[in-house]
Amino acid sequence: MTEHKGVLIIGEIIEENLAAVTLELLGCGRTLADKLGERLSGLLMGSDTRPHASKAIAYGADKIYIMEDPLLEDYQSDLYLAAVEKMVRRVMPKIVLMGQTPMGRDLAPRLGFRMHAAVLMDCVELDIDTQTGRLLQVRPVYGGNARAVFTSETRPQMATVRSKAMSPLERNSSRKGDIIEIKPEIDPSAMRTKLLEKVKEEVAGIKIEDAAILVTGGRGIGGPEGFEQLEDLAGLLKGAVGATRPVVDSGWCPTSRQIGLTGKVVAPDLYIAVALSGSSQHMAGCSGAKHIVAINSDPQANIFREASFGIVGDWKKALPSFIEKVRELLKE
Amino acid sequence: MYLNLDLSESEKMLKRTALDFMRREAPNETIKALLETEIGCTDDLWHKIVEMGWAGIIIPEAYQGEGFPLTSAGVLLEALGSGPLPGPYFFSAILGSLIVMEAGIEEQKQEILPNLAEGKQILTLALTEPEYSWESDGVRTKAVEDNGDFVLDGVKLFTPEAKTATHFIVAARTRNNADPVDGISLFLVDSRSDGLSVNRIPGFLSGRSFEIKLNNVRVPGTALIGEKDNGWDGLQQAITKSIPLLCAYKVGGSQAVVEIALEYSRSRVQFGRPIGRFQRVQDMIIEMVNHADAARWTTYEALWKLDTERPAAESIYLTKMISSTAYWEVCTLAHQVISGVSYSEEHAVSFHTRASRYLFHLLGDPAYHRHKLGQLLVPQ
Amino acid sequence: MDFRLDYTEDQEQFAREVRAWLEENVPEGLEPIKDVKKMSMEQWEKRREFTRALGKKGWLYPRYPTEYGGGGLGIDAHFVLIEELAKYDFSLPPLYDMGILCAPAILACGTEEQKKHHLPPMFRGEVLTWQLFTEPEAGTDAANQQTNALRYVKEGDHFVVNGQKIFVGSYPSKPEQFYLLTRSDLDAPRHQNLTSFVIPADLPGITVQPLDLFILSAFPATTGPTGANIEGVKHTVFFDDVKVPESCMIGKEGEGWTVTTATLDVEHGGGFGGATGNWVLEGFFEQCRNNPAVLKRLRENPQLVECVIDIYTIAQIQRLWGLRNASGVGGFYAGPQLALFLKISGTRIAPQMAKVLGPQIFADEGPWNMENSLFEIGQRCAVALAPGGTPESYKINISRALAMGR
Amino acid sequence: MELIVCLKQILDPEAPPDSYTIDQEANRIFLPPEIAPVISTFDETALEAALRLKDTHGGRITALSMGNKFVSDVIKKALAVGADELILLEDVSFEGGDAWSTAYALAEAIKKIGRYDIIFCGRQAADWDSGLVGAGIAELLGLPSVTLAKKVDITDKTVTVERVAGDGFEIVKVPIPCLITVSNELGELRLVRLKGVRRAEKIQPTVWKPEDIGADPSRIGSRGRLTTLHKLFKPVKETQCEIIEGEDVAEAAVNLTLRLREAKLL
Repeated sequence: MTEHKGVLIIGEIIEENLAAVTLELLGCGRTLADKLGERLSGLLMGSDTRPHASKAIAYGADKIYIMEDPLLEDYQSDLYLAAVEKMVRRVMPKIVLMGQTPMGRDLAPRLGFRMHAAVLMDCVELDIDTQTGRLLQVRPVYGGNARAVFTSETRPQMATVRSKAMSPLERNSSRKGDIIEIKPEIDPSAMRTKLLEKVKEEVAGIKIEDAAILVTGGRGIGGPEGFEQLEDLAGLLKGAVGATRPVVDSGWCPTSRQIGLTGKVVAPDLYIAVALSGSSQHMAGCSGAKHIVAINSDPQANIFREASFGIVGDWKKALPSFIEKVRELLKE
Repeated sequence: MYLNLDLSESEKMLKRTALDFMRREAPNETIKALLETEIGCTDDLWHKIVEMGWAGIIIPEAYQGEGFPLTSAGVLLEALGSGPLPGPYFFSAILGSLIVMEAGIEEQKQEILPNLAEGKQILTLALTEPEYSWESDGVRTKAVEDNGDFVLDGVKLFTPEAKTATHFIVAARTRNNADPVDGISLFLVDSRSDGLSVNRIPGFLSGRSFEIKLNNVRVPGTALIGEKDNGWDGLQQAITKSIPLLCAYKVGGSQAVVEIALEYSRSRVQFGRPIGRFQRVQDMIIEMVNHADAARWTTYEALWKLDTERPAAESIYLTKMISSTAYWEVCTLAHQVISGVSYSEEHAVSFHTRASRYLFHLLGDPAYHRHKLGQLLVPQ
Repeated sequence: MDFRLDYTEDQEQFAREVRAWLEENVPEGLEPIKDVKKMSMEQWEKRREFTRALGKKGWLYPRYPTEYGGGGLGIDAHFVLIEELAKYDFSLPPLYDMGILCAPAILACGTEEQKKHHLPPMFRGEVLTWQLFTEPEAGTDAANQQTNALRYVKEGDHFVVNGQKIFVGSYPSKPEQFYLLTRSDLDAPRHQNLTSFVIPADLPGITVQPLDLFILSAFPATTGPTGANIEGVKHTVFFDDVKVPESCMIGKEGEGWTVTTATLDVEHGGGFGGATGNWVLEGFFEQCRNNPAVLKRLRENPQLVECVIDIYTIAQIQRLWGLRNASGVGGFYAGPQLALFLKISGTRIAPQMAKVLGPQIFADEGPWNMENSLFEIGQRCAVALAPGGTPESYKINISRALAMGR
Repeated sequence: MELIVCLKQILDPEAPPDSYTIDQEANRIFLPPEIAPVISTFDETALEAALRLKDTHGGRITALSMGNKFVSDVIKKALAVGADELILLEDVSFEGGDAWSTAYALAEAIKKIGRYDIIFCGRQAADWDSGLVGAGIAELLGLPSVTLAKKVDITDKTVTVERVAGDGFEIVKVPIPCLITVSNELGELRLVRLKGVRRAEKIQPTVWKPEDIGADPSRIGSRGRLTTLHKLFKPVKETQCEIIEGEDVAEAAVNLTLRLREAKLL
């Protein structure tokens, strides 16, 4: 059996451009490939993928395979599974990486079982074990209360990676790499599920996954009215407003704002946590933030163990003067 | 060993779902809002309680109830007490059902009990009068027969949850003679009847207790529950059986307050250390724990005796005495441990303090039951 | 839920076996004695003989592993043994044998070899153990082993121990071994400078002297026969350059506190004392129901009825918590909670009982004493609060178990 | 309608972080005994999805769970809320497996059950948070699948699913028989009513051993693993939180703003 070699990234094109997590995968893939002394390649599917392929090369890929077919424009389990399986059997990579995205959550498990190859989901760290050359895959478990280090017994070693857990390379347009078009030979009859419609939930302002600054409120806010102040602060800082699960369950905020194990994962530069205790389920969604600032009346709240800065006190007294001072500073 | 004081599988399932219900349907914010009303329970919340099957928990299946033993009802009441969930639940689903079951005749059971199980009727007992007494000689309200009907006149005081109840069970005197027990009848009076005036007794700690004035209130003959002139025994049977369930509610309340104090002893830092490290604070919390545990186990034994048809009077007087005192003292001590913030209306301890005072005298205060216990221990 | 204490079929069967065995094996002339002060040396020797017989049968420490000579029995059998032995005023383990404290420490922290060496003789009743914890300076704060504390210095393969322990043991006769807590260097941080030993009682350099305390003998709190600790004369023990072989050390050097806490939880665990009721209190209610003089007083003075109700309330709570602990549903704090409650209630019940029954209760002999000095014994418990740990030490354990401030 | 719902009994994820302890040698995580286990919250949501279909279209629900040391009143909640049957795969040889051993065992059990229109799973187990077993069963049984469902309807032979995706949702059609994994957005599992408590008392679970489902011993439990767990540890938080003080809370907030500006975060 020929030997598995190289690292293969399954890329995603969202709203006509390369998904942020795909760039992050390329960054991480590049490091792993270099440690193995092997090549980094990527796969892009859909229509009009060529411009994205060259961008992927600028972000570190040695080679990009593209599969063009209108049927691949939107993600469909069976067709994507068939296409990716064909590519993986052809390229025989040592490592396959995907984003922990709605596509990744659906495709990676099927691929793993289809190829009887282990997949580790939602990894936050990847490294090569220098003695064995095997991929060390670190992922959070028990709602973030613990972390586990795994290796796979099978080849290829597959993983989905949590967005914002890795960092992309600097864009380098002078990088060289080849783009290879592959005929997808789609068999439409394989398609057992049919996408009828895609419904967008209008979200005012910046999406919480993309915001550099987030202002998140917890149960302590006490009601929907309290969130108006958070909106003011977020507006000032050109950020977005997030919520914990109890807040969403009580109907004070839409589900699209929910951050945590069962909500979205964010890793902003600044995360302002207001009147939330910082349960491990919530931290599973925001522990990637570069800096956390906590405002809570309970000095023992878990959030203070995660924050770099904090005030102990009632948020109703703290927020108004905080907003005023921020407005003042931004004027300068 | 027969001895096994663990909950059964079903009781554990019932406890867990009741606590889930409290988290979902009656968190602190909801309880705070309910305490500000005269009704203590919204229609929506009452329908959810009925949907759970709880309104008919002890009503036999023959009357569309769920037919659970009193101990299971105790597990439920304990969970509701952890809120504490205000409103008519205990007074209608427990005391009301028991009065109909103990005093009512078969037709009345077939008519009223299904209504209670389906939540269509909500009852409350109007027994005590201005000269506050739980004894038969305290019943002065009169009921005069008038060609097939009865006309009621008198004043009932400290009737709980009268605004939410659809019907009052009124104890009235249909005959005067030497033995005060003889001549008392029970009437099911529609709360919208003419001649009734219902006013809430004002006061932060009065809870939702009411004065009911009956002025020439005419009710049909069929409103008479059970036999004329000897409704007192059935009423006492019902009260005795419902007391440990009221105590279970107080046990749930006491335990909730203990847990709030314990949590506070860990998070509140003074003099550089969590206050739970100071022995004076520890002593108070130990006393709270002892109160709650004394109330819990006297209540469970009383319920067990009732469910296994063992003589239970001694246990019932004991647990009412201990539980009413426990709930009162646990709240008082909690205010000492927490002080300041616990006095705000939003703080859960204040919900329990109000409930512990509002329910203190209900079905007999500790001194009343202490006296009855004394009569058992030292035969006169 | 089931509050019944009556025997199941299996327990009934085991009880028959125990009663039959007792008929043959209780030494001739052994009398049930409720008042430990009236224990003659001859009665004491008969009880020692009876202890060895029980030990051989594995019934002295019924729930400990058979591998080391324990009975390997469950709580059901243990309960039957307690009930049947109570008819001879005999408790398990007997005669303030602190094996009940030393054994769990050895099981938890001893080496396999130490377990095989120490446990079988203890479980067979051949060896009685005294616990040497309290020192003139270290009372409730058992970790605060100060100045004339028992100190040891390591010399080669053995230790040399000096210092004094007080309030030790109970019976006039000396035990075969001591279980002691000693301190290494004086200034190491608290809890890290202690080491535990189990040593033969007759090592050269050890002297034991009785302490004459006015409570010559105290009655087990209000727990009646099910209380494990019948008190007697207390002692003080002096150590002068006593050579202790390294093999006597339980656990590693400096780990004395972990070994001790394994013990304190048992001693302060309170077990399920009081679960089976309490014959001092039953005697009291008997008097209230049937003694005409007492009845007359109760009818004339309602205040005395209040005393009866107070005693009744305390007795019920004590009984119910005992059942709760026996049924294992009480949580970690339940043991020390009950132990504390038993102690404190003694002080509350004593004056109430005195008001109702009158001064005869203090007479322990002659025509005046009531129900062969039953109540005189009851009064002693109110005074002897310290044995088995002061109330304050129990509060510390309860607070720790409930994680107050943690 | 023949519905199967896969459930897993796990340590309570809502337990306070400090109550978790990890045994480094055995790579196992523990909670104190008095904290009872729970059914994984996502599996409860899958059960709710099945119950809603049964409410509207009628049919039978079989709850299926693999595990050990089942706590009866925890796992029998499935019966109490309306499942018609509860099948437990309980045997020491099932222990120590990963998603591959679990998916294989559940797939073999489903084959033995025989009749199914829709198999429901949670989007992931709330303890190991992988979300592999649902897709695994679908692959092993050759079934189409839709993941992250937040609404499920059926019209004659096809199922219409609203699936969580990016900032909105997709409407997907899939024929039966199929497998659907359900996300928390679908809503909380209904509460157990008293009638349900009675029902759970009456129905006893069926327990199957590996041989009952003809499972190949080399593919279940630890022998069936494709992944190796090397290390389990609590993430250590190095951050030292700098508490900003002030005369009162308002002033502390102002000082905080200045401190953030100084740290170039504002």
